[in-house]
Amino acid sequence: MIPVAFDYEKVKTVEEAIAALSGDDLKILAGGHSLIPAMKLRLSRPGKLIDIGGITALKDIKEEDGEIVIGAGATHADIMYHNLIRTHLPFFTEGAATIGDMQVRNWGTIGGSLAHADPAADWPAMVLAADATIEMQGVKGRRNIKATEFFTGLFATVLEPNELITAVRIAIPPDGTKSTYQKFAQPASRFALAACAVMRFPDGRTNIAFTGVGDHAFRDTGAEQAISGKAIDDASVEAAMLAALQNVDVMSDHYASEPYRRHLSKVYLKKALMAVKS
Amino acid sequence: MSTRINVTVNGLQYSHMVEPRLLLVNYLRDVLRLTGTHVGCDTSSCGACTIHVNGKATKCCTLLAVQADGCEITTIEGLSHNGELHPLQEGFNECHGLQCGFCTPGMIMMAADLLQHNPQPTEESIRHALEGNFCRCTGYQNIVKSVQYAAEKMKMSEAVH
Amino acid sequence: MQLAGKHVLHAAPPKVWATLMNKDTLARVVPGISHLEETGDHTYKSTLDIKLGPVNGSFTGNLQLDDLQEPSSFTLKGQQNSKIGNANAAIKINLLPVGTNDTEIAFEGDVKLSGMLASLGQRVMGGVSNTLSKQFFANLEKELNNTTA
Amino acid sequence: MSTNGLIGRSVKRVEDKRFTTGHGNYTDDIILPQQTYAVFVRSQYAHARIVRVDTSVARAMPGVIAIFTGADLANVNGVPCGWQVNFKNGDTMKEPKHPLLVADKARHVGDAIAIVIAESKDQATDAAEAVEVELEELPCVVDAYKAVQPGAALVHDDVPNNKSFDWALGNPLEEVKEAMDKATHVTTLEFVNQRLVPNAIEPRSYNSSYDPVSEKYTLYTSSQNPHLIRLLMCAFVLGIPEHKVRVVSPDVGGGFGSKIFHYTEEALLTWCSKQLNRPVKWTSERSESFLLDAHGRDHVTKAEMGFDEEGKIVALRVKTYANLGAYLSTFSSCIPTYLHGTLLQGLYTTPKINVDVTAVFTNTTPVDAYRGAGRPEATYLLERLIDLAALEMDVDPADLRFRNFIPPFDGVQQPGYQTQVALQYDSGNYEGVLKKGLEMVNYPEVRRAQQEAAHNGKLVGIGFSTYIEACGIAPSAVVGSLGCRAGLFEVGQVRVQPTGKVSVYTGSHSHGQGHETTFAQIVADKLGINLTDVEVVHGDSDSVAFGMGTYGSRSLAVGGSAIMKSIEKIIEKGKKIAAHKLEASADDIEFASGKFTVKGTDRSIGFGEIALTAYVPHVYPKDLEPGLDFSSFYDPANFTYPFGCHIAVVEVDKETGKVSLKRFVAVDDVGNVINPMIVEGQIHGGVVQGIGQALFEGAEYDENGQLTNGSYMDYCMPRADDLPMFETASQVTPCPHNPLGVKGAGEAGTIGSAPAIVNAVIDALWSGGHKVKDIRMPLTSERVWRAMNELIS
Repeated sequence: MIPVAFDYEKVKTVEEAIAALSGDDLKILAGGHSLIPAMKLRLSRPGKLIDIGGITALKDIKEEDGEIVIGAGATHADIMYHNLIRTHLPFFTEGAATIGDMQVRNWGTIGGSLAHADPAADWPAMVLAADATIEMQGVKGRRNIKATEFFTGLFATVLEPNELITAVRIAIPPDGTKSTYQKFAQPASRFALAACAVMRFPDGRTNIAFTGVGDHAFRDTGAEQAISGKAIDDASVEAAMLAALQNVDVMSDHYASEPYRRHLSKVYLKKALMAVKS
Repeated sequence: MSTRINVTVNGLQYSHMVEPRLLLVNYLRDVLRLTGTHVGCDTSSCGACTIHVNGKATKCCTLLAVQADGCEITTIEGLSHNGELHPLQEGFNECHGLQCGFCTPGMIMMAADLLQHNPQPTEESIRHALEGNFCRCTGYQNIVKSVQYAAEKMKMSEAVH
Repeated sequence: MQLAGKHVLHAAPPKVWATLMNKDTLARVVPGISHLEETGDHTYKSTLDIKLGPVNGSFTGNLQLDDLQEPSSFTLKGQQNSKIGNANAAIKINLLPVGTNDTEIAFEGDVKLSGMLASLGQRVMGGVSNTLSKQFFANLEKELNNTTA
Repeated sequence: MSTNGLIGRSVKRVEDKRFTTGHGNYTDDIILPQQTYAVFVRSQYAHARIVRVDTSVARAMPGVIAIFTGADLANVNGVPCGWQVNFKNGDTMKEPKHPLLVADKARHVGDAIAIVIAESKDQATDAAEAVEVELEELPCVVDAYKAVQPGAALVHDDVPNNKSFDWALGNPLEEVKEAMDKATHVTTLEFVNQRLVPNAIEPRSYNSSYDPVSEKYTLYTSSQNPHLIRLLMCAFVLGIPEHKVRVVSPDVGGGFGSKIFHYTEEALLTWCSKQLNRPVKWTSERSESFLLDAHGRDHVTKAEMGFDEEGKIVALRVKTYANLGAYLSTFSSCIPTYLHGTLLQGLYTTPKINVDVTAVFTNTTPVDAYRGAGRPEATYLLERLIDLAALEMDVDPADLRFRNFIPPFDGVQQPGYQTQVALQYDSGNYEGVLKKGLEMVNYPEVRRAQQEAAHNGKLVGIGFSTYIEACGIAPSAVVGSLGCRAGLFEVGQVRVQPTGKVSVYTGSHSHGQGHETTFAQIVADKLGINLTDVEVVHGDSDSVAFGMGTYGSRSLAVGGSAIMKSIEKIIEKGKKIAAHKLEASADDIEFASGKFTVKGTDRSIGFGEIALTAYVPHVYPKDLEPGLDFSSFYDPANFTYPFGCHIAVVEVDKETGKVSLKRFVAVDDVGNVINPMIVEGQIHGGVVQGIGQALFEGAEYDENGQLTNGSYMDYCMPRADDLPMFETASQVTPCPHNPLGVKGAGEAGTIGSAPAIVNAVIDALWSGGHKVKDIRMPLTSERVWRAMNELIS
């Protein structure tokens, strides 16, 4: 498998990257673990790659002004092994371990995953449930956008062609916050067939996000309203399951038809809610 | 448009002009003629091409050679030192952890990465760590045992030193 | 791959019909069209550039509007070839008046995929068709609004 | 005969070091001087007329050396089928040409339209993309049953109804019907034994070169049987003299049947290498492997099993539609017939059996032997039926088997067992393996736990499979009478070097089975020498006299026996040399522990000295030739018949339908065991391929003949974390008719395991009140969920 020939530029800073991002036939190469397979199969044929893998500034994971800041270039493994994450966002640790396999986790980056916006990728659900902010930088400067506004469709985000994600910012959850990522994996690819991320705050506010279900990951406000502020018990979980997936076009493939995927999603919502029950 | 890369592979330094589209696995196999690293699929699934790049297990069919510029690479050929087999290489022989041998280099390189992070893995964590490596011959049972053997052996040699 | 769906547009069927039967508006409505050339009655040579995430494919082939029952139904047929696989579609489109000034468009049909698209694209093809049909209706809506204005 | 105890020991494999250190030598590792690289242009459609192939742009691209299309090969034969099966009415099977490149129409997705050869693989890939192909898509057929219905599209214009042949075996249908009518219970099952993709992890690879001076070809091929490839390619396809062709199968990364066959690319690359006078190499991409490596299984079957009031089977009737794909692959015709119909006796005393098979062309990848080949289909059918019958009749499934087992027989004191479907079993103790399996699994405890689980709203199930297979694929006379176009013997040469070191040349290629160890164990044991003094050579037609390859668990039973024959000749000659040196009669010489001794004396001479004498015959009998080197052809008297009992315990998640395999117990009787470690490894691997069929794998075609799960992103391969540790044990009932008493272990695991898993899932569902007869394999969570919910509501 050999990609179509292309030009290549390795950049060392975000500024260099933005400067290089002119012209429309180019792609940003981060970890490359979504892009390179597509290029090998010649499904993707960019004329030029801008390799941002060498921008060390993007790899940081740190605490800053009450927020956890995960550099876009942090790999799934970096996040999985990071103590700050384990302490404040344990479901990121748990969820990162379900992405691809160890070799993929060593290269794939959170920024790459979010920008790629695969409908069954894991990070989108987690960052949605964490109510994260996506930080982007482009020729027009820096902008922040809520994760809830970021995903717009199948492989589609608000990211402009000449922009790159620089970080994911998450307000440090108050003590007593519980979170989980529950995933039913497609047995071959191990992408989510249906997965549910939940973050429940001590005051009972509950963020619920799904991936693998529709053509992009989403927060399920119906389910959130049904359970937020209520004790998690059989009745409230039942109500959340009933309220979930309203107005969602549920995907279908040969591992899960639409009705089965809808059912699975609700089962995984239940599992997730039971996991954050105090 | 070729680009120059400088890499260290199994302790030796190399410098080559390569096309950006050259995959790292093809650089290792066809340019350096290190053919112990194999290609078993085209979707980054099977793990036969697993090597270490800067100490981390990597599917080098999903990396461009240019991305590895400046990196330190270890392949299966570089795992043993001074003619002494790595405990995993010994373990795979002791526990019949291989049959056709095609997946074996990738399997061993992945297991080596695991043992660096987790010197005393449980059966479950070994199986989880090897989820990205396919073996069609062994049914994995003896591979798991081979990794356990190596972990045990490494622990004992730690104790001696 | 089976396709089916419905969408209500704020325009009466004759106006929707006219928009779809016009070469220039059709070119703006069908997602990804970069080139459309009339080769016969409601028969076109087309180039479509489809970009979805990592996948970008340039499709060339024919588009055809067939079985015309003005203003209530027609069949959109297309044979589109690309280096990553071919797509062959036949989609029956029904225009049903709703109220006095609305139209419900219902479509139903089959898209046959071959090559890489068929063997590797299954996981996302449902989403792709969904996305493309959404785009189609969004474009159509925009087009209808423009002509109103 | 002499023994030093090596036989029966878990000797560590001698081949491992090269593989664990990265020094294996697979075909794709080889780059020859002046190497060129080939890439194919393939059909995207399952069925299409080739309107136009324009190579002009591609030819002008950098590095391109040549492009050939079907038109260039109009006078070259296609690849042959090695096994002729006749219609019930005696007509010869329909065997359309399988061309190296198609010129008129493509008959499955992936059919090769052109080959592009360039200086580098990059250049060949770029140029292949630039070849313009215009295809006119034609209606296609995918399903075997639909393909024989009137009005179905024809894969080959000259094959009516797409029928390659029809075939029947067993008792006359009237007799079976009569017996079935008298049955007090009949269990009927209509099911699909789904199509599998073999997926050896090494993709197929070939590298062919031609030397214009010697006029000799060399083909490196990732094949299970280099000699057979040479024979078929020379005699049937290219018409080149066999002695001018060397075929080498170096290290081969797994086969599982898929590398037995003579593929078009082997012959085409060989042909191209002469056109270009340069070596040509092609390695399959995985996405090509999915479309091109012969698939396995794909039967649509209806079967009925009748029982009397005591639960004894009175009749079995089977009707199968076997999908052969678009062309006849090398052994495709014998798989659904002689390797399937003949196994329908199973372990049971069923008095009346009739099997009817219709073999059908479709616009899909050719189907041929995949691990087990026909026998998994037969076993699946029988073992599903008997477990289902037990549920339906409310009888314990183990008990129902005990009522029907053929009683034990050793094939020596008691004769072999003559089945209703042509075979004579060699030796067996069928109740023994089930008894042992029940003990290991602790059957009463599992049933108790099942009830407790059901009480708590959980679904636990236990499933059985007691299987038999026919392997050690040989007797030339038998296979010849059944239509095999080749002999199925094996060759083993034992060459004692002057220093007493031994080289063994075998026609049984090793690609994971560990022959380099097992065969060396036999030789070292029998000659009383060290294992390190024996080297096993295989896989090179210039080194090894001849061979029929490795498949059908035949290597040890047939290849090992050929080596045994040569060892006997070595010892016999050694005795004559020893007799001369010790001044005794050869009849008085005994050979034991590496020494030739005059009976009843302490006068002896070592093996090494005899070897040296044979090559330095200064003092030597006049009537004896120098040298100590014998070659033998071994053609056994019968197949061998391993058998066993596999038991699965599963838990089914009620909410999602997900099946978890909790335990897997395998008791296998493969006859005598040379290396228990290797046998156990074969069982493990085999079992997982069966589990793969039951739970994970299956080629999915859409109605247009597109393989919709043609990559590892969609075709689910079993992984390390999908599986539990297996509990294995062995029973030994030696084979009475070969010198080693061995039966073969390569396929047993695959043949036995799949029905045990499916039976366990069905059992689990019944325990929850879901009286489901069948769930189509693979048992994906959705299928199980649907089975539970559609029947419950």
